[in-house]
Amino acid sequence: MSDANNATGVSGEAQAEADTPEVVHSPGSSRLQHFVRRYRGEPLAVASTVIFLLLALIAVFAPLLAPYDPNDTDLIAKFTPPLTDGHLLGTDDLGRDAFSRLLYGSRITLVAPFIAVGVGLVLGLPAGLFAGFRGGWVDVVFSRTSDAVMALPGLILAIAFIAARGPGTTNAMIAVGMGFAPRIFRIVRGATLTVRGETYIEASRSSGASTTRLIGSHVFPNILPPLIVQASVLLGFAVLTEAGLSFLGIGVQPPQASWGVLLRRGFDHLQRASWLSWPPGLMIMILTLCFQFIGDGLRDSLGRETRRE
Amino acid sequence: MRHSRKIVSALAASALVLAACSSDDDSGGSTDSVESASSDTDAAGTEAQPDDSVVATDAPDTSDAPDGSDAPVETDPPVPEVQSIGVGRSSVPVADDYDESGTFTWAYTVPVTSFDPHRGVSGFDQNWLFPVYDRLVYSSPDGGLEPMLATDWRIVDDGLGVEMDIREGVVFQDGTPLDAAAVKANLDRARSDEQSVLLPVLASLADVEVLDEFTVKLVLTGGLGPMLATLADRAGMIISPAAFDSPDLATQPVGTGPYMVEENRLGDRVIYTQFPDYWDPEVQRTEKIEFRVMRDDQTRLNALQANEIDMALVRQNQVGIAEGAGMEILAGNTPTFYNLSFNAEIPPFDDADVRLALQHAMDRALIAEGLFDGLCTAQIQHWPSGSFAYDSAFGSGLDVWDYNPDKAVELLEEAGFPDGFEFTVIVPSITGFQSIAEVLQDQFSEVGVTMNIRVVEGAQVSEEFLVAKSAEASIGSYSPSPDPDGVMTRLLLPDALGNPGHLSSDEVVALATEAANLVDTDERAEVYHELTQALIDLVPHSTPVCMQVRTEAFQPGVSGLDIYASGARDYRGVAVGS
Amino acid sequence: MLHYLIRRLLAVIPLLLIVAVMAFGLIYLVPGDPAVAVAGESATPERVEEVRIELGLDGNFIEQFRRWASEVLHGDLGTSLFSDISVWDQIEARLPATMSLVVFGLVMALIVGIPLGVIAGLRQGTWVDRLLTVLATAGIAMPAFWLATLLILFFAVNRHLLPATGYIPFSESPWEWFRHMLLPGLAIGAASAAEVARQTRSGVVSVIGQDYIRTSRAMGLSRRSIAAKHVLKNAGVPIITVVGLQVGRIIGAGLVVEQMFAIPGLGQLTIAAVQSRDIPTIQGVVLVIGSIVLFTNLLVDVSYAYFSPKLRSS
Amino acid sequence: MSDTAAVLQVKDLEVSALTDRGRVTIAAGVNLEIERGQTLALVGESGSGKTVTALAIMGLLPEPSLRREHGRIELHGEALTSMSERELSMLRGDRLSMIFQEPMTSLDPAFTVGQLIGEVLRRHRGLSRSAARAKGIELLERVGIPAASHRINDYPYAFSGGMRQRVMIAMAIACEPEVLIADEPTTALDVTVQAQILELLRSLQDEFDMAVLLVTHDLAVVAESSESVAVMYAGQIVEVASSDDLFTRPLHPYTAGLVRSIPRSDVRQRRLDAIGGRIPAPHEVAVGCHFAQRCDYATEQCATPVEIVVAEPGRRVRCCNWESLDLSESMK
Repeated sequence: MSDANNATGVSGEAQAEADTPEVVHSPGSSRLQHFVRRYRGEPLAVASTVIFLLLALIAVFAPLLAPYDPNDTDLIAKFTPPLTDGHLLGTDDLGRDAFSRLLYGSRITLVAPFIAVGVGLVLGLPAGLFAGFRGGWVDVVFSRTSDAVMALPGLILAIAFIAARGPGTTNAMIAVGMGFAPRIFRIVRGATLTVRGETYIEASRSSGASTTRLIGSHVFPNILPPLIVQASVLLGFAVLTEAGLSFLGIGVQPPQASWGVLLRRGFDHLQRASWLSWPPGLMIMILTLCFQFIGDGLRDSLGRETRRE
Repeated sequence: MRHSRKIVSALAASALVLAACSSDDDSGGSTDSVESASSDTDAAGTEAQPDDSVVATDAPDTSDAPDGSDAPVETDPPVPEVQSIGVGRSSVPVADDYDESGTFTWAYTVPVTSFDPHRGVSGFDQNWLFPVYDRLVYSSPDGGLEPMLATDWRIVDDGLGVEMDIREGVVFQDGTPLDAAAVKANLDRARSDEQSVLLPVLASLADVEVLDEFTVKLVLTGGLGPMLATLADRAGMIISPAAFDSPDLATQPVGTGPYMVEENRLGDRVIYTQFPDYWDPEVQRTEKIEFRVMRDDQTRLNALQANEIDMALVRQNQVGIAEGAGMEILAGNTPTFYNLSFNAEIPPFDDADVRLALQHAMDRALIAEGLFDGLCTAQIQHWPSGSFAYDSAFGSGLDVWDYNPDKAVELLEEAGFPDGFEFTVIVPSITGFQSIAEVLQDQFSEVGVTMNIRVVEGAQVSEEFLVAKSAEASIGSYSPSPDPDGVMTRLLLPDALGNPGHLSSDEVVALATEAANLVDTDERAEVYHELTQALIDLVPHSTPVCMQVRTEAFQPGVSGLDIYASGARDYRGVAVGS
Repeated sequence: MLHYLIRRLLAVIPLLLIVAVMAFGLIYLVPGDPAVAVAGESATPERVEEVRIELGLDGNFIEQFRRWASEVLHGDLGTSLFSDISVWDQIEARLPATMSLVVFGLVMALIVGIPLGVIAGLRQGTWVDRLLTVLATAGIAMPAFWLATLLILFFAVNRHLLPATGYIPFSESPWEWFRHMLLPGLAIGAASAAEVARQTRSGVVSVIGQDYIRTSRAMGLSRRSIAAKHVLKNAGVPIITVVGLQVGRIIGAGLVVEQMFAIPGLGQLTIAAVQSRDIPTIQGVVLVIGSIVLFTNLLVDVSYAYFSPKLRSS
Repeated sequence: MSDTAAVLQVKDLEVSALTDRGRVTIAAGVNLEIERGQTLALVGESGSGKTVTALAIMGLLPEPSLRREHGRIELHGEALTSMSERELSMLRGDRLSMIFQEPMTSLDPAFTVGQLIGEVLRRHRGLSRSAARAKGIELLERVGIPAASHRINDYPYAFSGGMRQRVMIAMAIACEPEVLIADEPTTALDVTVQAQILELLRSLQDEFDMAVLLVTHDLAVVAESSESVAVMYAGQIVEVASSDDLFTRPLHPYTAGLVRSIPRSDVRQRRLDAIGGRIPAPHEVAVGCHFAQRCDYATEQCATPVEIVVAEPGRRVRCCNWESLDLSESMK
């Protein structure tokens, strides 16, 4: 599923880099308060952050919160409807408590996207800095490779990788991460180019500042805002991709169960126990929406302060 | 990467050496590893038997090459009646007011990989091939072998030869006549062409002689029984020699069957239309037949409910819904069963008490009833109740190996495992098998045995459990031929491919050999009943959890249907309502 | 203009080359030595070498790739491991279905996404804008296969209004083709329409703030003509960019939706291939899909010239 | 105020702005009149409210950030302020036109110059495509663009700043408007081009007997091309006078300060005088005279609100002590 929704052009110079970050100069600390003040002004983003933290807590404390052992099968009591016999969300096709499985499922569904974005960062960030700073043929090679990788939809890339390496969450998420790398690469490269063009870089470089110090003190703070925005949007897409792979049965493999797997199992028995698919489906949407709104909130509060006359 | 045919079959074979226990299925999102009937490994002439594994219900059929031991010499073996299951019917006689110009639309889970019976690597191709190719011998629904292209056959040279009379006046779909020479050409191609996947199946066929225009003689090196059954399947399909070398034989078959391929849309559907000059017009009850590919279970159910298709395989949990939507159910026993197998060389499975303990820790009845809604018959005998080898006095055996966790714990203590032990089972990545694994995991934990589940895709199961022999245990399903000897030679005998630990007992081997060599069914039945008892004493490395039941749902107007004991999905003579 | 076209065309070639290298490289991702995996564990060393040559894995990576690439250029994508039918024939048979989905998805994105995006952009900050933005975000967040199921249950199974499964080629019956494509197109198109709406909105918002829009109003042009001509044409670049991106997204989503509607597209072929680890077919699919997306990107690049004349001459 | 000759009248205009401190008045009590064929310069430093006034006249205030609180704007007695947006849009570009400061961004890059001009002509004069094109060429020639018949098919990026300003002027005068508002038309141009543009405006004004409101912060521009001047400071008009009187006999201290700060070639001067302090932000504006805190002649009385009074026929000033001040000698 091709993904990020910023208007980065597709390829070539003509792209409308709508989100090329404007250089922010104000000193660190006050910028943080400034960011917090503006972020608090974004209702949707704040609500999403709260929900996300709640889900993270649920994932961590799932064993305590889950009323039943998620793997306890009870074939006689299978397909019990919600709110009966002490099963808040009923039981699945093997008689396991759907609510407990939903709580445990949150663990993979919350971790998987971070693996994907982590891989994306590990690949995209250094490459972006290197290409941005070094320029020349390095930039051309890296940029063209990133354009080529972006030509392949995320799910196709994941499937090709799984075909070779075999199914499983980690393989799936590594592949999805590889699909994210180009998007991260473009942001980092864009920011690095902008910063490199700034005069004060020339000044500090001439005064003997080492490249790493340059990157650390000047480049990094400036690529952080767009990077965080992009990362949160990509987290949303990773959740959907994981659900897609689980639907196809090649993502998370049992006995592990993610919300995607629960949604798939819900489908298999849709007409007999339709309530099974709603909770995981809704949770996937809510989590994806959280990441989207957090992304929007971050973009508005971190982004360039447009001065209106 | 130029692939020569040889490589294709080699790759297919090695990557997918599917002995008994591997599985393939086709349910949506499941592994769809496709077996090949050829195997390079020259283990005692065994061949990779396409397995009829199932996702919680009946999967595509089996009988790629039912190579059971030598079928009884007489031409008309006793008729093992197929027990009714209490759900739907096992056969639907032809209605008298069917629509002669109608189209029968059927949805299946896997596309056809090739219309060349000799080279198609998928064990499911025969369902697509049945309408186009007649076979020398016809395997009737009740498992008997009846004439088809071979009108009659006689055993000669005391069991090392078969003379067959070829039906006269039969014409191929390209107009060329069928004669003994064409039959010889086919059998020679099937057993000599390097890319043929039927080589091992026809290993015991030494030569084919044309006695006269419509008589051939098959010279064998042994195994007469299995040969006749083999000629009832892909090995017996006769292709028009003129089409042997045509490049599009894989997509445009030329056989003698009742229907011709009018259109083959890759991965979507095949549309067959009546072959006007067919020799048995009585079975051509529809103008056209359309086989469509629908991988996902839910999609097939949707198509049935939106009456876009006449018939399709349904899973156990869909039977109720299909009936609720006005569909009728065709259901019947099959020789296929779910099984939990161990490598008896890897401790602690070398200890009979441990194996017996696990038998008592397994609640077969709950699994059959709870997981499969009764559409799976819990039993411990390896042959279906319809088979003559089934000892009805012994019955399901659930009393012998009853669900008794306390006894299991006792046995474990005796065997030196007071607080149980831990092992890992490999399971194909198909929802049905994972459900069984998860239930067994729960049941074994009651007796202190921790079973870890490792999910791999289909081909990997046989690769690790049977070839590499690295896995301690595996869960899958096994579908032998209707003849009981098939189970022995390929699963239970020491050198069987499906027996990585070579677990057996002299008594079992002796009884199995004796039964294989006998001819009269009643006599063989006696020996198999003794063999069942011998197996109980042995506590074999692989025992059934329950015997699968095939369930298909069809629109009320459809008739002329049968459940084939061989597991084949042959819609010969199907009719649709107006 | 021609110069710009040629430059854009030449820019695609290296990309195609990289996609081809990635597709070819897949075989090396197979754990262990691919030749051994093919020849089988128990195969003799000679056997393994024989297989290595057959699979074209002898010699160094460059030679292998050159040989594979030359075969590809002659239209030979190799043969699927599990059927006698060549990979290209398999892919060619499935292209019409996938392309139909892409067409339907794009049309949805255009006729639903763009108007909603323009309206939200023009009425920025109003409740209309907020409603449409949340709707669009929800559209992106909803898994396509869930929407597909609800559509099937509602329209096909319970009401027989539209077919629940199947694909009818356009050549056979345009009307049936349309009826069969409607539900899957809707299921796949929703997310694309949402994506396009979001992007169009931000494009319109940024254009409306421009000085030349104020000049147009000062010259007394009507609101409608300003929106239709000046705003849309200048917002064209970001809009056409995101529309172009939808092709990849739709083919990706097709993997799941095709299975639910039993549509014989590239998605079905890919799933079958991944489950039987049929690497040649996967390589072929990756190459074809990559080329389709790159070709679409080229079209988008070229269309930039229409939207920004400055580009045309550069 | 005789309104017989007046083409455009602004009566008691007040405009407010939405800031993070809520709604704040950024211009109040603005009264202006422009007569046919005359140029009124509206002078003030940036932030004085002059551009806001111009936008208010055109009805182009971007809601909700800027809003006209009250006041009447009349074109030949017709009240623009009571017209619907549709009616106003029929009028803009036809009888009342405006040109802007930034030529580089004020022309739509995606359309040819011919299309841009053609659009105005087709909208207000219903000309056919070919007629509009012919008139377009004529207009381009009129505003001094060479090889007009070829350049009409060029896109804005192909024109220099000065040329683009000429195109904008061509669009504005296409329908021979009665009033032309020019918001700092030359600020973004270099000096030589500035003079040409001002000369062009002057000649167009004579040709169509147009009333021109010239918004600028540059007194040099005022001296050259306007008959009368209105000086704005912190949202208020502080002095209105003929341009000659303004430079010779400014009545308001702020005006005097402005005039003194013009570098004069004809007089040897020591150091340029600058007015101390800075312009108050809208919410910091005093109740009384807004200039009091920076005025050298401020008295207590200046703390009370001061109205603009007619000092002489055609001259107004908003300073309570204007009579007692003699600012002329400081002009020497």
